[in-house]
Amino acid sequence: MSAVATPARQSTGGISARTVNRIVIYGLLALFALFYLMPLFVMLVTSFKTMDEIQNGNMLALPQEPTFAPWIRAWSEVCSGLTCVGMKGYFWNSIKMVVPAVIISTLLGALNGYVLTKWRFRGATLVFGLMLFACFIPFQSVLLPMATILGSLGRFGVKLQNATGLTFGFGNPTVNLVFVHVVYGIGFTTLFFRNYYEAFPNELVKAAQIDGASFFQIFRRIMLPNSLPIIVVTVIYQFTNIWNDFLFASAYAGSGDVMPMTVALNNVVNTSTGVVEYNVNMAAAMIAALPTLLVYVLAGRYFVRGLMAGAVKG
Amino acid sequence: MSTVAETSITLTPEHDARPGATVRSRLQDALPKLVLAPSFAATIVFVYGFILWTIYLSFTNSKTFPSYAITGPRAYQRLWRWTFESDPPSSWYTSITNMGIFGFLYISICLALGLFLAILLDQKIRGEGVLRPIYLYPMALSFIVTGVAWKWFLDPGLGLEQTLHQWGWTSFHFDWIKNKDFVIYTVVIAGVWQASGFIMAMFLAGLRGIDGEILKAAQIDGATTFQLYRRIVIPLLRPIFLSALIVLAHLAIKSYDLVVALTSGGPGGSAWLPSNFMYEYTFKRNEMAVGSASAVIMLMTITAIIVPYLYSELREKPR
Amino acid sequence: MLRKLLIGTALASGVAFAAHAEDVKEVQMLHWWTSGGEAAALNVLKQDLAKEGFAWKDVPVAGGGGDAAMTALKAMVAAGNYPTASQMLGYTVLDYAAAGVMGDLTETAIKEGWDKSVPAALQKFSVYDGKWVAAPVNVHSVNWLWINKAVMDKIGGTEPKTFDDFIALLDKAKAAGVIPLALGGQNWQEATMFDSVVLSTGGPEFYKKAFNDLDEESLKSDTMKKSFDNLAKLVTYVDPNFSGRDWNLATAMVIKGDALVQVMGDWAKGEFNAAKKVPGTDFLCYRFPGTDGSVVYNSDMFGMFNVPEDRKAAQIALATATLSKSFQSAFNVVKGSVPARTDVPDTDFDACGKKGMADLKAANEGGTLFGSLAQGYGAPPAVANAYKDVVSKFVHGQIKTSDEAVTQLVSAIEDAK
Amino acid sequence: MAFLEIDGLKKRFGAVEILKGIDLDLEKGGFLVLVGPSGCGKSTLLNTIAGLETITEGEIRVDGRTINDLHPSKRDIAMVFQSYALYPNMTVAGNIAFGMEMRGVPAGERQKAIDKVAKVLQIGHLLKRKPSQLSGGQRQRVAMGRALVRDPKLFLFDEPLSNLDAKLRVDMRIEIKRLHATTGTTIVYVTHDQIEAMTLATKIAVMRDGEVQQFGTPAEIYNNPVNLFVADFMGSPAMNLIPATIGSNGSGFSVVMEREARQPISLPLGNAPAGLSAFQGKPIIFGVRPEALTDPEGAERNASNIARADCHIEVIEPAGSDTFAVTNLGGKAVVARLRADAKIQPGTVTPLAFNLTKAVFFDPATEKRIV
Repeated sequence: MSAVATPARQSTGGISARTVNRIVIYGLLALFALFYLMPLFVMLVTSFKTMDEIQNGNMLALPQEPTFAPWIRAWSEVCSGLTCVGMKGYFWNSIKMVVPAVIISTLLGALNGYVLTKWRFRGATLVFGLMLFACFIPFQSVLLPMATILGSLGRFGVKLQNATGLTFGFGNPTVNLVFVHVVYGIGFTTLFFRNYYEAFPNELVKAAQIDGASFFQIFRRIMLPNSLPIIVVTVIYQFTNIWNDFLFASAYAGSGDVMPMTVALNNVVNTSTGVVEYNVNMAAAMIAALPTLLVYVLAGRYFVRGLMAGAVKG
Repeated sequence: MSTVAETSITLTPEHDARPGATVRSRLQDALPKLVLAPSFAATIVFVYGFILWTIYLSFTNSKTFPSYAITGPRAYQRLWRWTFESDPPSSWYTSITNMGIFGFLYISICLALGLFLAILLDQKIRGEGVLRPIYLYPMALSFIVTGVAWKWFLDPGLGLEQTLHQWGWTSFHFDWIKNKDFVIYTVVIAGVWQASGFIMAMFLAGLRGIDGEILKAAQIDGATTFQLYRRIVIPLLRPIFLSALIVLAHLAIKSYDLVVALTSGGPGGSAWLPSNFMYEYTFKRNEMAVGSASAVIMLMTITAIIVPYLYSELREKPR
Repeated sequence: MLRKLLIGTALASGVAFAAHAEDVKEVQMLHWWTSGGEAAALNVLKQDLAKEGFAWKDVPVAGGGGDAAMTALKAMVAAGNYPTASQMLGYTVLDYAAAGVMGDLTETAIKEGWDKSVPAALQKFSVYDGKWVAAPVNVHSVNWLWINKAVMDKIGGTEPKTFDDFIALLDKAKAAGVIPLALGGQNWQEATMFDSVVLSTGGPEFYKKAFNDLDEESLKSDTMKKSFDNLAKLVTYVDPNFSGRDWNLATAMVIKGDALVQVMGDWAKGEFNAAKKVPGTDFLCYRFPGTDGSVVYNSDMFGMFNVPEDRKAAQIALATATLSKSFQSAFNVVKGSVPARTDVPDTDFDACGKKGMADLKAANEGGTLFGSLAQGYGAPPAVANAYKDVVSKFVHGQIKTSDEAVTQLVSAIEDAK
Repeated sequence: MAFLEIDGLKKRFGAVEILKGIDLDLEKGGFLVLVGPSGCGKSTLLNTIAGLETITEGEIRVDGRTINDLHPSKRDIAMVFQSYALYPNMTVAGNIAFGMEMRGVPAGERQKAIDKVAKVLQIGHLLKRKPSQLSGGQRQRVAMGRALVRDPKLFLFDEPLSNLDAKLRVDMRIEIKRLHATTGTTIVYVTHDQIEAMTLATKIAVMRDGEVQQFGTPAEIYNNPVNLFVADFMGSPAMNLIPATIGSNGSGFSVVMEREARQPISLPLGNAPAGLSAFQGKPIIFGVRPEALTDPEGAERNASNIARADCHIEVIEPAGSDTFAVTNLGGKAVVARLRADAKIQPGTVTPLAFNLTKAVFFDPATEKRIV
């Protein structure tokens, strides 16, 4: 722990200097907390206001007659396109896509990091460098070629279906999204795990080898159980990124039955015409953001710990 | 000790080299590479393959759809010409100058603010557990979620300016979002709001990882708090600066929805970033060749910045 | 968990395919009509189809006036998963038709008599290479003024007939302390207003030559310069916060009486309708001064894709229902636009709608029906967006004089052609 | 036939040769210590025996069986690591049993084996703890327990004591020695600490730059170093290596050492090695261990060849059991080991006794010993 001694500890001025110091520090921290909270605050108060109050009142004012109606509407009535079932219907769509994508990309990242640090081979660094640089590709420029490939996979799925009666997920929009997010997520997950495993003692792997553990046994019994901090970081990172993705989701899974939360929210919020129900929009936005918010708030403490454990090094 | 020898556990008899063992051991040797192969292959195809595809398209006459007849570097010639059209500014000129302003401010403010908050939060603060998620949560939200709130806040008729006017400070003016010369700074504000907490967490982790004895030694040497941070702590955080730089650079380059959600492109397109340019030309204006060329230039710029860093970082730790 | 999910989705899709053995009684529809009034209007079509036994698979992608939807469409087409139909605008239909991904509705069109009832100007976009590839849903007209009647009465204004009248009216409003002109400072809104200004300043012939034929002489003429000067005059009447404002917020300013007038397409009427305002008593609809007799239009179309045989029946049903007189009437009453065929009775329409229909008919017959450049019906998207760039930069001051604006317009359009 | 045989072992990483042809053998029940400065290849050599690193050339045989290409787990070895390498996520019992678990040993048998080892190493009360809850010494014991439970043909130790404090290190050294004595297992042990090497080994291999400099019993290595490096490396305080020349005094040779501001010392050599004759009048390195350079009263009584010379004492280091005196010969600080109660003051001139029976001579050019 660094815990740099507060200036007061060395100052000879005694209590008053220390107190002033603390007040300044807490004041600054509180000020920034306000800055960070502001948009959330606006969204929250707005979501509890009536439309009248929104149009005539102050953005920052607390609701005079708080109402839950916007939340109820957003949850169960609001329309995305012609389907008016509220946001609740899209939760499961998102979960169905996010959970496998996060699990697979994290697992692959862990395996890759394990190979790249504990089973180094000639060119391993180059392989890692190439995978890392891949994180920087702008997604807009892969949208179309990826669609082409997904399309061919889909047609392959139809052939499979004709032959075997099952598509094995080829051509399924949710599976497609999982695939895309895994492909463009492994760069980051590999980076996280590689940096973490870089500091992981080699001798443990050697000892396990002598103990007769196989490649996968070492991974499952030795590496994974000792990777909790970095798993937390990776899962949080992947979960938020994938949950919040709009570009791929709208392009590959735009139809109502598979549409993830963000696309639905966009359809609710981004109406090109018509009366804008800001309170409902805000409530819908809050609902869509709830899982990621929850993840950050609940796992925030482990997040910093995980970062400490190696994710931020080089 | 002989007691242990007596128990002499009978192990499964795997000592002898059975026929086929060499094949198996060869498979064992190849296993790590086999495990890595799918990820690597996917990266090669879906990233580098697509980059090649984009480069190819930038030399064609692709409009709405890809066309595969090479027609020369016309797209680059246009971009090159636009690079120097500053008055009135071409969209490309606006995009790249904005990238310069935004990239510089966004990265430097995030780093400075992140470090500053991390240092404050590291002073044995009561309520750290409450403050940390408050600083961190913006990273969890997409701008589809927060865009409207930000638009409101920055709008002089609805947001901060109006609020302060209502509270009696009528001379206050904050209309950057309406001003073609200042709108990019509002993008910086929102961008900093989103990412600085995350950077704070990275620095906080770094601070917590510093060996306390070094600090004690420095204090005994008579360093003031300021000197302590400037001369000891901050230099020790160097690897974190570099990681944070990578994270921020990648976020800055991908900042597309930020501009759209906040400003819809800004007055007269004055808030565009290169990613907006690329999207507009590829998908909206049906000038896929120009869009591809701009993507290639973006990638080349990233390469010029990131590759030297990757090279030095990955070379420093040979084994 | 994961395995279950994967198998689950695989099974689900398997089951879906199994049902596709014969004709698929389903239409897949990509659109960006997600807001209340539009969605309600589209729902009419959904129900019409449901009566005939066709299911409606909704693919709504809102945002950017169809930008996000068009991106999704491009991805779908690249993947080879054509939707049954997609909402599309003007030249985009032709682009997709040229790429060979559109279907052929000619048989239905002839049977239903579309070629006679749909205005020729619209057929330019719905027919490619002699084949019907799209079903027009409506005709919007952009050269309208939307005026708050209470404010108009208060300042004692009358319908402006010329551009100078309009300026005088705006001055009156300014003197009375209301915001004269409600404008949303987004490039398409500014350019949409400029469409009307050019038509008003240069007349129908000039508009056609400059903005539909892209005639360079006209584009760099003094008339065009004067048009920019007129635009500059109008911009002096907007409030300082106009930049970046959504169009419906500008409309709301007129509805609430904060502003006198908005220059906007007839989709603005949907906002007045939604606010329960009545034309003639609460608000007034006039043609943009000096443009009466001409109609600058845009039109929403349902582009029909080359779907597999087993989906063609559903597609034909969709197209037929779209252009049926009953749907055309019901839909456009809600949407604020006018029917895409000229033989629909105007009984259900309000005063503004009736005028719009009459104007369209007259303009169609008189050859004064022009595509809106701002709305993508005057020229392909590359040109249209270059045009919007120039207008917007002029409004926001990156381009400082009308001389410079004309030069920029010519070179930008030349560049984009 | 020896139990462990290493023939012509080479290891290359790309163009760099880490091990340059190692030949070693060890009898059953022997204790081989690989010693050398860091980077000499001793750990690599151990890793190749363990199978943790492949070899480029050569052969390793254990009990007559070539194990070159066997997986580490099939070589019937156990290894104790410098960092102990205890699996942090498992209990002590889990750590000890992991290898058996991997081999599919039934749970009941595993428990029996754990109990036995725990009893021997007195770690029974720790079995349920995690490694993070153990002290350094306890971890060391657990690491040994993990190795012992396998009852391997060959034990490998990779600097097992270097992470312990000085006192614990001595205790554990004795423990290992006792373990070796009671079980009679064959051990290969890597260390950079020459005291460990001397105290534990039955055979020592001194390594440098990927080559074995000398291979022999501790006594051989100590008394008859083959070259300057071995002489310098083994022993603490290190052997005095003094630049000198060989003179002749009619009846035999003498060794002449320059001194600052004084007459050179000339010591007559009674039983000079034969090779020395070629060096007459030429410079050599004269090697004498501190314990062979004492105060005349403390000198070995029955040594056949003792020479005296007056030396100027610069520094005195009383170390309790001995007193070390530093003088300057041939331009180098030379350490003499005196009795604890020797009455010598720094700055004085005192006669010192050189036990020339134990002296060795090196050729400065080849650094090899002159025999």
